[in-house]
Amino acid sequence: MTRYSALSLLSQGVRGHRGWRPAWAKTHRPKPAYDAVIVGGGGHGLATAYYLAKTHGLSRVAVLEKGWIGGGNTGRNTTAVRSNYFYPESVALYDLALRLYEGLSKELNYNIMLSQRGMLIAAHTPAQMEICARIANAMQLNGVDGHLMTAAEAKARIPLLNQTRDARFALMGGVWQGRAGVARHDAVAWGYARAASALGVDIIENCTVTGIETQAGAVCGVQTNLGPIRTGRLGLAAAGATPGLAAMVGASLPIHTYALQAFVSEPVKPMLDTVLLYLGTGTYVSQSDKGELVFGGGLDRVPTHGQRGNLPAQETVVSGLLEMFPAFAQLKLLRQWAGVVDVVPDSSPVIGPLGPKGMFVNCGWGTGGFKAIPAGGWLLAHLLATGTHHTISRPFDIDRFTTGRLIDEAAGSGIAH
Amino acid sequence: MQQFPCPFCGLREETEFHFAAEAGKPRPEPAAQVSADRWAAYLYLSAAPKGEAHEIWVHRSCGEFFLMTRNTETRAVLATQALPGRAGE
Amino acid sequence: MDDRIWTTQAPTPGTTLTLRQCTLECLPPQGAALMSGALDRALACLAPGAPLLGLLETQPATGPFALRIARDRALLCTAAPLGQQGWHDGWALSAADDAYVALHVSGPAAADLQAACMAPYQASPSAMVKFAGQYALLSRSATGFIARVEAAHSAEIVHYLQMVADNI
Amino acid sequence: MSGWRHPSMGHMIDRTSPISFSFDGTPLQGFQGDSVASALLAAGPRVLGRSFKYHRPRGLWGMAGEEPNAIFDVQEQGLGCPNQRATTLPLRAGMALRSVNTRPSAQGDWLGVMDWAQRFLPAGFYYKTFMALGWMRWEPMIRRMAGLGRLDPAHMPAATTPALNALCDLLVIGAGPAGLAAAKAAADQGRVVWLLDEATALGGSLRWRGGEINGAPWAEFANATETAVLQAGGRVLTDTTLWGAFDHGSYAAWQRRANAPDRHWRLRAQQVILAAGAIERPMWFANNDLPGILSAEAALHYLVLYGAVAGRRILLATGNDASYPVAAALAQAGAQVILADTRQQTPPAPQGVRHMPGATLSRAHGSRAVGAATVDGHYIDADTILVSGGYTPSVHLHCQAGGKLDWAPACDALVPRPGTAPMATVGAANGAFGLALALAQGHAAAQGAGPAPQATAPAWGLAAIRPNPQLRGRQWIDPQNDVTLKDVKLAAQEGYSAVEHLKRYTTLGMATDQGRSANFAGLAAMAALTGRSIAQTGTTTYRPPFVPVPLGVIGGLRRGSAFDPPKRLALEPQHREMGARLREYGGWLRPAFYGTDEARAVQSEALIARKTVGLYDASPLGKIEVIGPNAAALLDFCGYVPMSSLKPGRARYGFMLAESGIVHDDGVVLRLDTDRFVVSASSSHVASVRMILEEARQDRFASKDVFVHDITCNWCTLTASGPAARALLVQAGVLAPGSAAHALPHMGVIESQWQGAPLRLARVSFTGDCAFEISVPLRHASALYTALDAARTTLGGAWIGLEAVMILRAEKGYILVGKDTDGVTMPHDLGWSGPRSKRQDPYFGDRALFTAEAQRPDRRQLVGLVTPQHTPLPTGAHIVPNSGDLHSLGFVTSSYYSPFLGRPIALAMVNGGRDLMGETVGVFHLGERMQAQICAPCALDPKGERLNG
Repeated sequence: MTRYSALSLLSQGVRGHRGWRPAWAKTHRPKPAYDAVIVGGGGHGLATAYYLAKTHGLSRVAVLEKGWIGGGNTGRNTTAVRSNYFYPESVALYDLALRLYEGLSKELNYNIMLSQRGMLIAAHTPAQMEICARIANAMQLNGVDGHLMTAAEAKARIPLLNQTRDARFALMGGVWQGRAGVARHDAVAWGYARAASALGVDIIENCTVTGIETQAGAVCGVQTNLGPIRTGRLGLAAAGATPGLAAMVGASLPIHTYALQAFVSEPVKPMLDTVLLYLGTGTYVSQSDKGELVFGGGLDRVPTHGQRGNLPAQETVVSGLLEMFPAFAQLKLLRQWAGVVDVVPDSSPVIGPLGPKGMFVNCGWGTGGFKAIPAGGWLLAHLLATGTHHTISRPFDIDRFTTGRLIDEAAGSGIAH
Repeated sequence: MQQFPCPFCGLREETEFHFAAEAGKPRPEPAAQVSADRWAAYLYLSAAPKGEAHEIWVHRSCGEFFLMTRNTETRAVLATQALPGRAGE
Repeated sequence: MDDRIWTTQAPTPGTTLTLRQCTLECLPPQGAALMSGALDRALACLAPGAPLLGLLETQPATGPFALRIARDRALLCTAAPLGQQGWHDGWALSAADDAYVALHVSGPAAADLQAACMAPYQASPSAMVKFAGQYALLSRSATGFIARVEAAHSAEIVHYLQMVADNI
Repeated sequence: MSGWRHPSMGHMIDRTSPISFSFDGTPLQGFQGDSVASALLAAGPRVLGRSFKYHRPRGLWGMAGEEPNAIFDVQEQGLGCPNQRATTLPLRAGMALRSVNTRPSAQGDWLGVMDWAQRFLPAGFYYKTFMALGWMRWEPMIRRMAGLGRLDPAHMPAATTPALNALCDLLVIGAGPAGLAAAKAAADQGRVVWLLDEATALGGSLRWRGGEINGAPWAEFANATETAVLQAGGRVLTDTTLWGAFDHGSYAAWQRRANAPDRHWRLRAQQVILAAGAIERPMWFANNDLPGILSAEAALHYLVLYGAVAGRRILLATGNDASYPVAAALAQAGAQVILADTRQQTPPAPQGVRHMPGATLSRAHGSRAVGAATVDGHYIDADTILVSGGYTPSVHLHCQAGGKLDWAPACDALVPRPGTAPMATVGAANGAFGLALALAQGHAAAQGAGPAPQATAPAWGLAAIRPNPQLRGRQWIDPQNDVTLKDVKLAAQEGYSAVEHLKRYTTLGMATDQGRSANFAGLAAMAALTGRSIAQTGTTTYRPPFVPVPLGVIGGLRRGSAFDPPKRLALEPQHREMGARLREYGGWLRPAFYGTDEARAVQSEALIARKTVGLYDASPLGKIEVIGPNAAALLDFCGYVPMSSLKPGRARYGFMLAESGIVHDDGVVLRLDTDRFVVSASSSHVASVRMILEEARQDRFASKDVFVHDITCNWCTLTASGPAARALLVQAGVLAPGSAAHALPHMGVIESQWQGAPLRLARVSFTGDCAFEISVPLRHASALYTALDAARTTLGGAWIGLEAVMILRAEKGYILVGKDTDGVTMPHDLGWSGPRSKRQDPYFGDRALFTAEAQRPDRRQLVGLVTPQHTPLPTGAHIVPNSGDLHSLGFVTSSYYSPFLGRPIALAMVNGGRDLMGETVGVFHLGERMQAQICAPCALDPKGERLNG
């Protein structure tokens, strides 16, 4: 693997860039057997493979991706990373992810462009401010940087916010996390793929799993369009496709799938330096390094597996954005897309064993999977390697739906993920 | 903008509807005899099929709950049907 | 804290607003009741001969009529409040005389205002639709359309209709 | 400066109305009717902007939405608007155009030095560097360099775009020859046709290419079509872009109107015909990005419509017949034209044109603009190069609607596969190049009667033209985003060969022209590099919007109070008159307090309510009637506290749970009669409570025997609370002393009359004092207000806002669902465990109250807090151990200063709180730890003596 650096870029520049190798090796035919097989070549699956190889020393690992890597929700989100959560279990999970993100560019030798520009959850009523105080305190108690921001502080930081007296929602302040921010989503997938590939992981694109083989209640392999693969350890990290995979072994998940749209405006010079979520409108927005506004809001309310958005949600999100920033009405919508998100009743992920022995899932991230990629991969790798939960993933086991110990952030904080 | 056929009102736009549940899940009773697993399956587990799905929806305009069969991928509506005993009213 | 200014006001019953290319009349309150169950029997008892109207059907110029909401529910509109609330062996009645405000839009731009507030439905047994983002009962008059909107929404819906008329 | 204005051509412009404008500070002149692009072409400079990465000079390329380069920040009447595309912007007097991405101007951009470093800045270079000091160190510099135009912070465009819904029999997208033929065929049969076109006039390419239809000038056919469409009740919308195809046959269009606000159309149609035409491809040769290189089709467009001639010494490089009329027209207009065609077999050369068959353009020369070219090794002097690399059908909407594409070698393009989308594609959009073919396809798709309109123009011949990897020099694929053929090669070499990877890695096709100038070449190059066909390589997914659409158009009128509008009280004018400050509570706009000094007003109102009487507007309280023989059974199933045992004329407090056992709502149920109840849902839960009742009614009960009526909006409810409440009602004439109503006990309900109005009185209390809820139909609200207010004045009572009510209920330990409870709170956490332990019958949420989690003794439970301090504890503070390790044990949910008790009061949810009575705990807020003692939630009158007044 050619090391990426300013120096290598210079030397390759002189040589016409002929020396760059493929970022990850293309495996067109899977081997007959692997120590572990991961279904889903998104961020979570690739990170799982990387940590299996890197941390747990497994050398024969395959990632099976039915399309092209990073093409699902990893490449279809608004790239926010944050750990401004309420419950200690959530904070432990998402702050693990954020801490891993903080060192990821160097670890992978791939610039994921982590921009910790801070995020504000903005409140508009005394009741919302009280909830923000509850969250800020929870974050501080959990050892995460949370700050209760006043209206004046928020207005100084985001001067373009609607401050007219006929604004639908007056700004009262909110919760601020300075370490939150955005990262380049594709780079996360590619970076993990490149690093995993360098450690010998096989990344097999255009490979669809058509069946899961079991023997005596344990996983023994998968059937794919490229033939059978033997393995005793199977990790599912396939977001909205997970229920279909689970159904192959007769298992069910507490998942409904919805389309979540994201939007991009034409690029303009820098004018918004933070990530902002407005509780009143439900719209969130940041400005990319390229200058485009990247924004989104609520789900399209019809359960679906189709990666398409519809007008009602678009109109709501866009009108919400303009209500927050009237000056943005100068801009045009350039692109729009939708991802299929796997929504769980308590809006927390499902991580842990499912169905036959040796099979583990990492799914149910809903609208917030991108920010958790390093942790999701790290924890699934731990499960696959050791067969047991890490303490951070234990609360997210599917058994919580039986015990009733849900981790309902939206319910606990009044704020959705 | 999707359109769904309410069994009583006819075709209406998606904004008038609300997804209620996957169909075919009778409520387990009495509570004292329902195991935790059975309750969890009733309350939380779903098939979320890619393709044909049988669901209960409500048309909020008229308040009618009804059965709808759709393809969750193509979004084609395949059939709708009033709840048993409702259609004749 | 900064409280916002709320300038929109509910329309006064019986008044008419002149908008661009149309007029918006807030009809004076009369009688209305939610009626459920055996609608034919209820109508025969309360307002014999009154028609049961679906979406955007024309209201009679005089006399009672009912706007159908659901398979088994309708809003009976009468000249004056009825009484007779409660259970009547097969049907139920609740006074809703003031629950809805009737907004009558007429004039050349009425069709455009309608198009700006609701989907272009051709016909439906139920008169209840999403109108300007809220649920409302839609019927037709000789000169335009009538939207019965929940009283609490009337201020903002009138404001919305004004905005549409100004920009149509 | 090579463009010039022809003395007579250009029917769009009015030469008697010159218009002044400026570009990068230089004053220029155009005419009324010009587009910004045509005015600049005829009069202006060639370098109109700079590219994104290398700051290479950029000039005008196209004529519509495919334009990647001519983009400006436009100042008009003191307000700016960024990223306006010259090709689609009408010229207006006084416009000040500022090039984007340039310092200080397009002509003299000092960041042009970036081009010298280009070899070190290939595709995706940023993924390989900027890691050493952390990305944040470099990001501000990168961000400043990126971005196109500048937002004007002072410019806040008003919300003026209504969204209009419409339905028609046939929607025709595009009014070129194919679209016109389709519209006419359908309208002639009486079908309601909507004919849409992006341009300001009908005709599509006929407008500049001309032609005869049925032996007469094409305009006659266009006029006849318009007449037929209008006569059949259809509409013709020009300046209207259909930008999105969505599910179930719905479409969105953006209509631009002169001197009137834009419109947003949501359209549905029985049948849809796509006739969106085709877009000319660029050609790939060294320095193909230089200003002065234009699309040949665009050059003809500017010449015919605006009299704007692209140059004087023109090289036209092509591989298809469509360029021949272009060469002919330009030569006729007086330009010197050389026509280089890659084919040996070509149509005859037009008169006055130097013809070079079998000749390939390999390089353009010039520093900031074209000065010459190399064709087959010959140096050719030219101030302008027009190119035609073929045509790409505009299949976007077909693909947005789910349609698939097939490779059609005859037209060298991907064309719609019939039957894969709910629309028919005709004409050039279908790869049918040539007038006669377009007319025939349009006519057939609309099931036209009789023969199709006739034309003599034949189909075009064409040769495939591709980027040539062997050619020396840089060939631009995406001119705005600075993606060259080398970048595509690098992407392939590094494994980013899937089209989506190519797009994302190189940013190819992600510019504001949405890939119109770039995608085909990128695709073709990747196909060649990987040894696959174009069909195998595939395309990126087509999604709305078809062109960039102003956010204001999509956002519509839903701004200010029209965004998620709150409900309004009938007595709002009276409350305002009394100085109420209005705030939103549970979706309703309600008085928060009366006066200007919030802290003082709230305390004073709460105190008066305890000492004499407080009046508040409780109209938002839900009134859901449940009627019928099955009513009690329905309420028993849906509620936690059984209501079947309630006696008529009485009320009972209860909860409604979610099936997960969580408290969804609380409130009082009134039983008016054996088979008639009223559920007083809390204001924000009326709709959801009604749905829970409806679902159970329809799914579980004989739905003919119980009905649910939400008549919340019918009633005005005013609540009088306090020791003088009964006196107030007597004084107002609502209660007659000695009457049954006067003797109404706590939790009693009675229906009666007041001044001829139906009146409902309920003795229910949210304050712990003797309280009456007085309800009348809205039309009597004002009279009730007047009567009560007069009595209030006499008795020294006060109108109290919701903030004071919050204090009163918190003094009693009464909860507010959603504030004191959250998404894990069960009724036994609030001390209501009776039904859970006693009920055997099924009820909503029953089983969930017995999960392992629900049975844990250390669940968060409702408690009160006493603080030694004088100031209330902060709501949102967490309960922590009194000393030692900091971790959360719960949180403060409600906290106020009680003026009546003269001390702060608070409610909290605390882990195992009921077992901690009397214990001291820590209270953590924003880094500070205070102390408090856990106590019962009720701080006032625990025995409830005040309820009796």
